[in-house]
Amino acid sequence: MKYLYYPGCSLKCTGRSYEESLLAVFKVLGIDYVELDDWNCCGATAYMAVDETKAFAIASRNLALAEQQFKNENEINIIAPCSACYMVLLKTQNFLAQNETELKKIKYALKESGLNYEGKVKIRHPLDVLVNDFGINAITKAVKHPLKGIRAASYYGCQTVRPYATFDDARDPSTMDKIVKAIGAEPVDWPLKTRCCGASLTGTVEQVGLPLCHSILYEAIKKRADVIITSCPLCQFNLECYQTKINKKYNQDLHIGVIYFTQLLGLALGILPPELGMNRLFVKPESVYKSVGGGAAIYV
Amino acid sequence: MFTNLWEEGQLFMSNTYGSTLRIGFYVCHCGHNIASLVDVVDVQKYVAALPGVVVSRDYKYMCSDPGQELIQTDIKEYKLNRIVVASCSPLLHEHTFRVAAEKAGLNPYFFHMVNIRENVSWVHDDRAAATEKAKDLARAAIQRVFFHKPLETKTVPVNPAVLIVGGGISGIHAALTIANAGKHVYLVEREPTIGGHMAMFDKTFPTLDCAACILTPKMSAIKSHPNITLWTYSEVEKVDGFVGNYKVTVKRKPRYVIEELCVGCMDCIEACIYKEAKYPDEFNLGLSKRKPIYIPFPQATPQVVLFDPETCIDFKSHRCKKTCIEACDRNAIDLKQTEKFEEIEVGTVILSTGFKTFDPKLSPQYGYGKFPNVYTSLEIERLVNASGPTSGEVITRDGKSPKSVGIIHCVGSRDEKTNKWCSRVCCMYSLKLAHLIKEHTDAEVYNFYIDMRTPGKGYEEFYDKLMNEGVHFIRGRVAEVTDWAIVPEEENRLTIRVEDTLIGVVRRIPVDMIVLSVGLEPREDASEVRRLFNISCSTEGFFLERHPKLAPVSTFTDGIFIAGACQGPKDIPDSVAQAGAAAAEALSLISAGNIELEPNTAKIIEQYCSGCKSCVPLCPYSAISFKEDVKKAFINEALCKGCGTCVAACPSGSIIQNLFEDEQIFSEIDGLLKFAGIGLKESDTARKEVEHV
Amino acid sequence: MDKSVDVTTFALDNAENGYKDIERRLKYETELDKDFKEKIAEIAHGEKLYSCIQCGTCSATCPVSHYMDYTPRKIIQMVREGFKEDVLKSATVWLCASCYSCSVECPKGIKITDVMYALKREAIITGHYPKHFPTPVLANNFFKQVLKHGRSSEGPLLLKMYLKTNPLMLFKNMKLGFNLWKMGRLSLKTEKIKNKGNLNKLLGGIEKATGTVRKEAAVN
Amino acid sequence: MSDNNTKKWEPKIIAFFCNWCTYTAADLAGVSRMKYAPNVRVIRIMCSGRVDPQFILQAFASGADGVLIGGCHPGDCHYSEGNYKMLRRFRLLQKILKIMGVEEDRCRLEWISASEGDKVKSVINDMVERVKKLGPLGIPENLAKLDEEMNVIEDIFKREEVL
Repeated sequence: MKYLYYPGCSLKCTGRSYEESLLAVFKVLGIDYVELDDWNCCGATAYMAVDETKAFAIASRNLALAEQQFKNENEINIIAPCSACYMVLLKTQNFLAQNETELKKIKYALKESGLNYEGKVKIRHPLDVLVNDFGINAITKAVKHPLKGIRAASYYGCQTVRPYATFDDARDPSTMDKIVKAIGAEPVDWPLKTRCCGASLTGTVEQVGLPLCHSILYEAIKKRADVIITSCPLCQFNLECYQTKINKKYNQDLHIGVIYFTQLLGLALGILPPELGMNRLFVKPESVYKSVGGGAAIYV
Repeated sequence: MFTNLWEEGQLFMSNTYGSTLRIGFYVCHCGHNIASLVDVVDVQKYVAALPGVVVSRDYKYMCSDPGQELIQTDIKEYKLNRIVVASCSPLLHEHTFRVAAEKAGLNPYFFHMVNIRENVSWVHDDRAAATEKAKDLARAAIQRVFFHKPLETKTVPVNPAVLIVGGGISGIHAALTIANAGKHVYLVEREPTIGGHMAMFDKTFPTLDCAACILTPKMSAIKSHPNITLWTYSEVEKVDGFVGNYKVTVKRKPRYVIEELCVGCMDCIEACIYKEAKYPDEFNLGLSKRKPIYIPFPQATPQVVLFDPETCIDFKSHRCKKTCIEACDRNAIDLKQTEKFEEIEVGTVILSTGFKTFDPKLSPQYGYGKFPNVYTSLEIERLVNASGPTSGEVITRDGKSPKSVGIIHCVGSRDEKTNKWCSRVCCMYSLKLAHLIKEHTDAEVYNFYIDMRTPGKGYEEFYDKLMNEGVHFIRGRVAEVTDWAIVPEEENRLTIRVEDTLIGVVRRIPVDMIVLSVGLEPREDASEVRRLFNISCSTEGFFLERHPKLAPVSTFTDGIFIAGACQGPKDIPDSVAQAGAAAAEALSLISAGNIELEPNTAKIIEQYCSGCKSCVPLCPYSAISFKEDVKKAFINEALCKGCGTCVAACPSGSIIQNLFEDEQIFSEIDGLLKFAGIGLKESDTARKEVEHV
Repeated sequence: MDKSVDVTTFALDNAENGYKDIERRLKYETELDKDFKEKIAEIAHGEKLYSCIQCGTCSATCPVSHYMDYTPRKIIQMVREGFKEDVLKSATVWLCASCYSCSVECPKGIKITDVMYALKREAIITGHYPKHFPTPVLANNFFKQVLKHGRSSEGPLLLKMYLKTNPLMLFKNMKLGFNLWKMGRLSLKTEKIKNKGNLNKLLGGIEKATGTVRKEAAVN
Repeated sequence: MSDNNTKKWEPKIIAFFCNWCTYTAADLAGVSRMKYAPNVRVIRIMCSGRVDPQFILQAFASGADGVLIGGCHPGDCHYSEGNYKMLRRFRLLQKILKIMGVEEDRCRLEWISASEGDKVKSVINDMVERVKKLGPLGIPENLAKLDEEMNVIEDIFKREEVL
């Protein structure tokens, strides 16, 4: 099966290393994909705040583009790695399925731009694809450097599992832990897997956002995690890039690597850190590099 | 082809039994219930113009005494021979009007009822369309009654024995009421002992009298009552028959102990080769252990031990020394016992199968099953009970006395994702548990409630008492129970996160023990039990009563009554009251001695029967037999329950169902769509005039 | 004048003064907008807000409710009772991080996050939104950017937001921004889609569609 | 007189509801004051098993635009299995109706238990909506036309015989 890949704006900018690591992992595992032609922004959470119908319209353009690009397929699997994109596309699809009058309007608008939407698209998260399509056993087999002794705290953030718990539990998700176990690392049992990192508030209203990030970092370190792995570009940004600021604010010395789950997986698959975009990190996950040994160890 | 029989003019005459058709039509306002949406006067005028109609009236309340008298006077004065009443559902008042007609000397089955309330005025909002529909329905009825025939009501004797299913407080109370009235009761209980949930409770609200003290005397009264046959560890397998005459098969599961011989000395338990009890004790909800041979609790009734074949060594390997058998000097142990089936005949049945508590694992935010110190309310009932696993000492699973306890109300209740309903008893039992925990420990007790519901005698006063005892009341639904500690006081404890909605502030409250006040649910197999007894369940799965206000313990199946929490969540006083009501309903049937049955049975017109046997296998009651000598089918009227399936299937049209004859239904169909009475073509013109007035 | 718009300054004022402003709390029925709830209930599943039992699960599960001037529970009740201005001026809706916890946990199935979006839109339309509070400014700029280019570009977006709300913050975050740029994680280049005309047609179409539908409704 | 022409056509649907489940559910819908389309006329029978296919054909022949049959859910029949018997007949009838040119949506069998008042509402509304889309069935009118044609033919035959 060939997947369509919808990167979204973040994966081309602040979340570049998410894209780099994801595609590197796909390449090694032989997962076939092609990028969606001329995709546009999903609208994210901010767009919804301004104009709902337009937000759904621009999001559905991507779904329609997918149907155009894969017009001979009956079921199109489109991978949306960014949590916000994933959630917004799902939300759009749900909205259109439940709302006939709005569907008519949007279909009309799509027609104006020469597109059509029939509802053949299935929106998939890379976690879902890796664990449920590719399979945990296959991942285990592909591992070259088991990450022995590494305690990884899975952090899903909000929108991967909320409000649509499509492939995992909304309150206590476990898909990432399955990957952690498959690559020989140890999943950390901790209560903040889906606790909000503050999202855009961390950048905009610091007095609200920073405490949220702080509690997540603090708790992960308290639960003896070596690294936090995440599936959301904004979570990764908030948790990693604000560490200095948080330490200053709380007069603490929190120091923990926050990487994409695809980066951790990639290391176990034998991919070198720069190929996974890990040269872009501010906080190097030293213990992980050490555990991988070999080529990666030089990046410590 | 359907050349309707009634097109043959003769039938018309024969159907009116020698006299001209004289119909009386009555349309009810039902106060404003009907009149507000249906133009009843218009309907009355419209029907008045229909042929055959002699009297047409509208009246405020047809079901009232004056309303019924109106019909009766008209029957006498105008020599009416058909009555049609357009009012509420026939399920409500068909009987009332039939009796009224009968009193005036008319055969009650010359009456027909039109439902213009539940089927029209209550469900529509367009007055013109509703009036139009009411006219159609009335016209169909006028046309239908042409073909009504006088019928005899069958009466059958009522067997005075009563079956009661479920031996909780409701079943116990109903059984004693009926037995004390001198009638025989079969009390069937699934568990090895009667007592139900109430036997597990420590104290009862709001009086705080001990549950065992008030329940156990009733339990032993059951055991010793000469009019009660008590079958515990038994289940109803099969139910046949109908009101007054039910045939019931009861399965008696093997206890591996001969009940008549066992005296409950428990020497066998002592002698079991397991010196230590090591299997979870069901009665204590797994909070303590029992042996493979056990008695559920000290006051269990009957006082008979039983084996758990799942854990007994002898059942697994046949290699046990069988020290239990040696210990029993009455030779009561029989490991070869098998299940037995008893067949009984009863006239009425009372179902009091009770409830089950909500499984809090379905609300994972409260951490039940994840954090050992999160308990259900039922577990706490056992924990505070003097005869419970800790002899009444309130200690957490790690053996500590809690410094603070949180009681979370509405667990599983008032929630779209789990149970939508309010379980009615949780507020009160949470208050009771708060009091008992305070009594047993010196912990701070927090109650987290959405709304405090204390409607009952002495209930609000009990709430007041608790507030004065220093229990914290926080209005807010707990969002989560977490082991995430932010401040040092929260370390190694459970923290409750809740909005104190009365203050408008989110609070984090660390506690050592959490009590989940789980709601009440229908039993898992309520649906199977319902099918067994041919009754209905309401949406949420509790047994459905015939009428929520006026027939709260009756069901749609005559002779089957319901009592207690199987009908909906209720506390002990309400359960007992309902059990009394159900017993009275059963006794009233028994006391009447006979019961009237609807004469809607089917019969075969022998001369038309072609002997094809299509009908024979269709009958679920084996009421149809085939007479080989004449090659005709024959219906045993006593067995027929009047579903009409055979009638619809008969290819030669030789089966008739009383009250639902083909021509009656055909004329109703035609009447709904157009007026097409026989030999009454002038009617069409009459109708048009009225319509265009 | 309008103290409730900026939680931060509001809190600071009080801290400095050591007391809270004395405010009139009485509400007259004439001050309320009784149709407000219907407006908000128009969103998908919006009617569910009528079922709110004020249990406070939303507030308790919300990661930021303790910074809000009104907890989400209060907002729902205020919407139902027509406290239109108070709701639209509140900082609460702009502090919502769209984490969807409340929507998942609500026992009555109220889509609280979506209600918050509806309130954000209402606040922007009516002009009640706090003008110098960063989130609405960010949302508005984001909207314009996507409308214009089809994609969002984080660099220029943040730059604009800081300039419009709090230039001091821009200064404070300069170092972080520089480091990000160095690592290749931030660019000041504006991302664009290739077929801008296609997007324009779509947006034109949706304007036409909503317009025609509105007309139809008026006729009916 | 001209009223009938200007009046919008409304479908008429005949419903057969079993006494124990669907009729009770309809009562519940009433007691709960659920509002639904006024196009359905209910005939109460004891069991859906009593519904003779002739009833349905007769309803269409007399001018019904749709026929709805309501029975207990499978396994819940008050008379054990009358609803299964109905289902069997219904399947057969559907084939016949199809041959006769009566659209599938015009004849519908639904299982509605005594507690499903809301289902009565949704089924009726949905069915009215579908039948509205199909338009009038108009069998009586067609039959009348057919009758006229037959009369003409018969007349011709008669005349020829005379000749």
